[in-house]
Amino acid sequence: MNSPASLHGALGLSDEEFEQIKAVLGRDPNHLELALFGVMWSEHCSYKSSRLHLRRLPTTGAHVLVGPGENAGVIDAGDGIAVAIRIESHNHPSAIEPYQGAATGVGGILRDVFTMGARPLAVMDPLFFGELNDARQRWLVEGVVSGISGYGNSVGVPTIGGELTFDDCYSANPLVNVLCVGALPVERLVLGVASGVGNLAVLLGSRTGRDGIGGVSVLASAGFSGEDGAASIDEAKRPSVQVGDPYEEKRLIEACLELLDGGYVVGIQDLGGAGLVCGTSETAARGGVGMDVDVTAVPLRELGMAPYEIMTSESQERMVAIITPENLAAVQAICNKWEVRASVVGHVVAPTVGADGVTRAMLRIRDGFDGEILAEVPASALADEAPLYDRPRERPDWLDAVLADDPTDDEPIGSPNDDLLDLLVDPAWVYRQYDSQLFLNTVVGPGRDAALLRLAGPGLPASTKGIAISTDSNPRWCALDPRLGTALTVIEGVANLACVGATAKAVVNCLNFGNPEHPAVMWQLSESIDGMAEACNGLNLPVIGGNVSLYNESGGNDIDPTPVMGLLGVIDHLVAPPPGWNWRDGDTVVLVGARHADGDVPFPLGGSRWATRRHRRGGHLTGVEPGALHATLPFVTGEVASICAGHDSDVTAVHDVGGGGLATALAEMVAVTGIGARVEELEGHGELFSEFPGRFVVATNDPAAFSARAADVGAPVAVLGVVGGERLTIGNAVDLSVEEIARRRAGALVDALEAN
Amino acid sequence: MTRVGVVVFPGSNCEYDALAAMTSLGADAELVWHSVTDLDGFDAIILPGGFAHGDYLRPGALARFSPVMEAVTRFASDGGSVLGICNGFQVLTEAGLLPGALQKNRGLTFLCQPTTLVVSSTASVLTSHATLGQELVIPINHFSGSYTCDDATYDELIANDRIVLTYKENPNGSRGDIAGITNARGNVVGLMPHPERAMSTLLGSDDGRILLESFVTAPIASFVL
Amino acid sequence: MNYFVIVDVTLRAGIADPEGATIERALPALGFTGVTDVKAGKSFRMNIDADSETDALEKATALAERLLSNPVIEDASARLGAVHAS
Amino acid sequence: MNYFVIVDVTLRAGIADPEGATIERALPALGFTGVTDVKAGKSFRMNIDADSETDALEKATALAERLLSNPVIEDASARLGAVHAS
Ligand SMILES: Nc1ncnc2c1ncn2[C@@H]1O[C@H](COP(=O)(O)OP(=O)(O)O)[C@@H](O)[C@H]1O
Ligand SMILES: [Mg+2]
Repeated sequence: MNSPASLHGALGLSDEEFEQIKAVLGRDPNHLELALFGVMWSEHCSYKSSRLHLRRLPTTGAHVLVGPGENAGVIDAGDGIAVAIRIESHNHPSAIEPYQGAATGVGGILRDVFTMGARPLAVMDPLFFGELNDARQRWLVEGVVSGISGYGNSVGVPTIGGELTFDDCYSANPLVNVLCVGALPVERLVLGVASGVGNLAVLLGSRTGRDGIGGVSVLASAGFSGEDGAASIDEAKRPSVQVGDPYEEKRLIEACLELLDGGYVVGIQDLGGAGLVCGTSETAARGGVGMDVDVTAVPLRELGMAPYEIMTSESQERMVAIITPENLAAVQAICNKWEVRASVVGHVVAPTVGADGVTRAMLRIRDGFDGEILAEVPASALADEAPLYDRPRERPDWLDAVLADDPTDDEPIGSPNDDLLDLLVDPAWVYRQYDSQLFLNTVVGPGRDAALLRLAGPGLPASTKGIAISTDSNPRWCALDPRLGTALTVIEGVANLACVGATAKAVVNCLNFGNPEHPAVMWQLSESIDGMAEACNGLNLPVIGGNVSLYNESGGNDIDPTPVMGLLGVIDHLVAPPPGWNWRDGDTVVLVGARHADGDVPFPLGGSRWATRRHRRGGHLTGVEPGALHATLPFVTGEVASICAGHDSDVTAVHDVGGGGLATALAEMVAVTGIGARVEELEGHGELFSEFPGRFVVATNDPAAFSARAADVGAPVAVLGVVGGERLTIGNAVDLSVEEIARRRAGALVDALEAN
Repeated sequence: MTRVGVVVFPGSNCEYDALAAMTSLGADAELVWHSVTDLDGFDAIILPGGFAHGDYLRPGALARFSPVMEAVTRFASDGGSVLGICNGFQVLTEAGLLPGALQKNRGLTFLCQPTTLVVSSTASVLTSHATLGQELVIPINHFSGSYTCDDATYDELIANDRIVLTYKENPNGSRGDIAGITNARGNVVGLMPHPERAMSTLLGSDDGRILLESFVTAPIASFVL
Repeated sequence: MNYFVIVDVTLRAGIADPEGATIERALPALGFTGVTDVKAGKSFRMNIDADSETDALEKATALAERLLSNPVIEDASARLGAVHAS
Repeated sequence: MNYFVIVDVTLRAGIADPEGATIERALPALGFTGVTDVKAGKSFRMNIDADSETDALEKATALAERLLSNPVIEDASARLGAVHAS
């Protein structure tokens, strides 16, 4: 275990890890080397607790061009266009400085995507906060949302959707995840690889300051300042918050894309967590070559920075490009045009033969290219050979009691009218702050089931294809059953894509969990990964990337398991908008998909928003009957895709049943159209509010024809009622005016934020 | 064919959208880097939306010193058509080509949403094809879109029919619900909403077409007040 | 010589200040009473290489008026700050 | 009594200041030379009803730290301004 009394302990390395480092080097590491291992072998960079489990995910498919392990996953979308996608968390920085934490999260995910040669086309932002009944939560929400808005809008990438969850388990540990998709001509795909001895590593972008070096700043106060040339101990106490500069990032994007267009770059890599040591060791390790890095060549923002600070700084808006020496002048010219700083900081060198006779590709940190060698470490030891942990896992013993405390049989309290009004929240206050339209691609923006974009952009081959993206999570489900909860979340994502006519092609995920040293958390993580694998195998979906965020805890309490699924879908011919929720007077409302959940309980309420609002957090989760699912999903997708291709249809509206259940889906359609509906009696509050996925509310003006088409493919259809009038009535249970539904939904978030 | 130059400052981000809108209207449009000092051969110039120079200091404050702005000023005084959309409008006010200033929105948040605009003057290169009182659904996308000016300027704008577009429901606290104004000659127009984002029903609205069609044809029809 | 100069930029009287107004409205709920007329402004700190204090202030004033403020809505003024440590 | 108080908010040393850096980069092209270390900050002016100058400054400091700045990245300080015309 860590012994914080030791320097390696203070750097987050265990005694065993320290021994392993000595074995790798065949000697004791010096302080700089120890710092490099400290950041590269951190949980954040090395995935040492999760990597073993992530191997169980399916990652291949004929259309997968790049799977997990690179900066972003990439699929071939057809028409010569590749789509890159990645999701990441910026949870802990956002808890300290919500604006900058969220802003730098956006900046980081954009770099992961344009590193692949893709122009970033859209961002999504799944967000999780505590309940809005205290001022700190409101400060966090306003800060995070304005940070995403401030950075994303300015850098010029539309934010087209996300998620917004309020639950007390996040009050001390908010979650800020960001997803980015980009596109590129297939032939321009570049990877973060350094190859070619004699090539140069050029650092592009911002000067380096002491941003985000909190972890290694112990070196300054550890009494070694003399040796490393660090400044006084006071320096260690200076704030390490990273500040984003979207203007620098915008110029960096344009410069990098121009460099890639011109073919001037052999490999390119963003500098995110762990900064320069990560960027140089990863590119060198992937290329099987060594790299000499001159710390004195790195442009600095502050005086007196020590080599360990320069190498591990997380200053934002920086990239490393590997280029041939002949191209240096051309690279400088493009960077000058975009006012982007470009400095040669590294030389690609041949692997060297060590004293033991073994040939290794070494990362050498030097004081001047011909100067003293300050650190010398095998690049792959840093990048790929971090220890792997199979941490103890144990199903928590409290779970049975929680499962047994099932709200499904709870007597309804009061009127379902009030329950329904309570569940309606319009997140428009959030997404109105985001530019969601830039690039003229946004066919369906934030606020609906999935975002839908034309697959077009500067430099892309012409195409009428579209892509759809949805981010989904359900920590309430996953707290009860992380395996089934995660599987259902994947299904919910696919259903969201179906609503806009897109067929799911790939998944990325961000696994936000508690402390992996708690066996219950490791069990949740492992179960969740298995659930994702099962669902993805069942739906034939590759997982092409993701991110794991652990230690989301406070005061010993772990957050509920929060795996966020990012679903990427493709639609082949997009010339007309999908029907959306726009039902019309006189339409017939039908439910498509299994009417009942799969099992003894037809309408489970465990983990539902209805139950959670009543502080009932127990109960069983039930799955969906696979047969109905496999007929329903492609059927709905096809119906909508046909409309998007410009064909006439009797279908006027499609909305999947998600959080808040069937009653909420109906009320949302009422709210956005201003048109009511008369729906038949449902089976009690269970059918009103149960949330199991894979079901759709569809409005059609020719129910006979629609039902016939559904029957042809075996998709279940049940007629629920008719559209029209100024009220939403559901049997004798719900009777609300259109006006009240719209007002309560529009006001829910704004009122909570403005409450003092 | 009308030759349209779309000026790109570092930090601009709607330049490709403006280019696409112009091209879809049959114009011969190209990007013009902000260091260019000569706009000969262009019939019309667009300053597009975005965050020129990061909007640092104030939106438009640094962009107005870009070399191209002297050329834009000459181009405008020679009667050339100039359109500033969103950030472009902010640049035009900072550069003194249009009066007033654009302050932060009343609600102190960025706003991206559809708005209904009312055409309140047709005496400009942007609105000559529209009809007075016509309502157009066009999105806004800005943080600093609240138009401000002193009373004398406001009276002058009213008296000379220089308010070209107003919001039906004021989203940002803009004085007199102003969404767009023109100079005295009608050849320089700035507006906060984005007509280039309203060119196709696939994307929600094509009400921007009538405005940009006016703008593209105005130079050929040699618009004179 | 190097002079440390601060330029203050404030909104001109009569120009709406939604930021100041919003802060003022939020104060009572946080327990701050008796605070009125809140106005939000900006400041810029810089080192100016100049021959004298007067020269430094003149340079800063020119900068303030030409660049750092928008005279349509803002007032700007320059002052010398406490000596800068460098 | 009413006191006119100014709260200055500046970025803490070591925190990146992209706005200041961008302004600084733009200056030579505008003919301003010899200007370095430009830092952008905020200021808030207000009237505070208090028993004494000390009391007014204390209130302003509390306000500055709780509402007007984020101590993780910003420093805030309060000072008395020239008497306000009211
Ligand atoms: N939950 C996950 N599922 C699949 N792949 C993952 C997951 N988490 C991380 N990965 C993959 O591991 C690689 C390393 O991730 P990370 O260290 O976050 O990248 P970076 O160095 O760019 O920050 C990425 O390619 C990512 O796609
Ligand atoms: Mg990366």
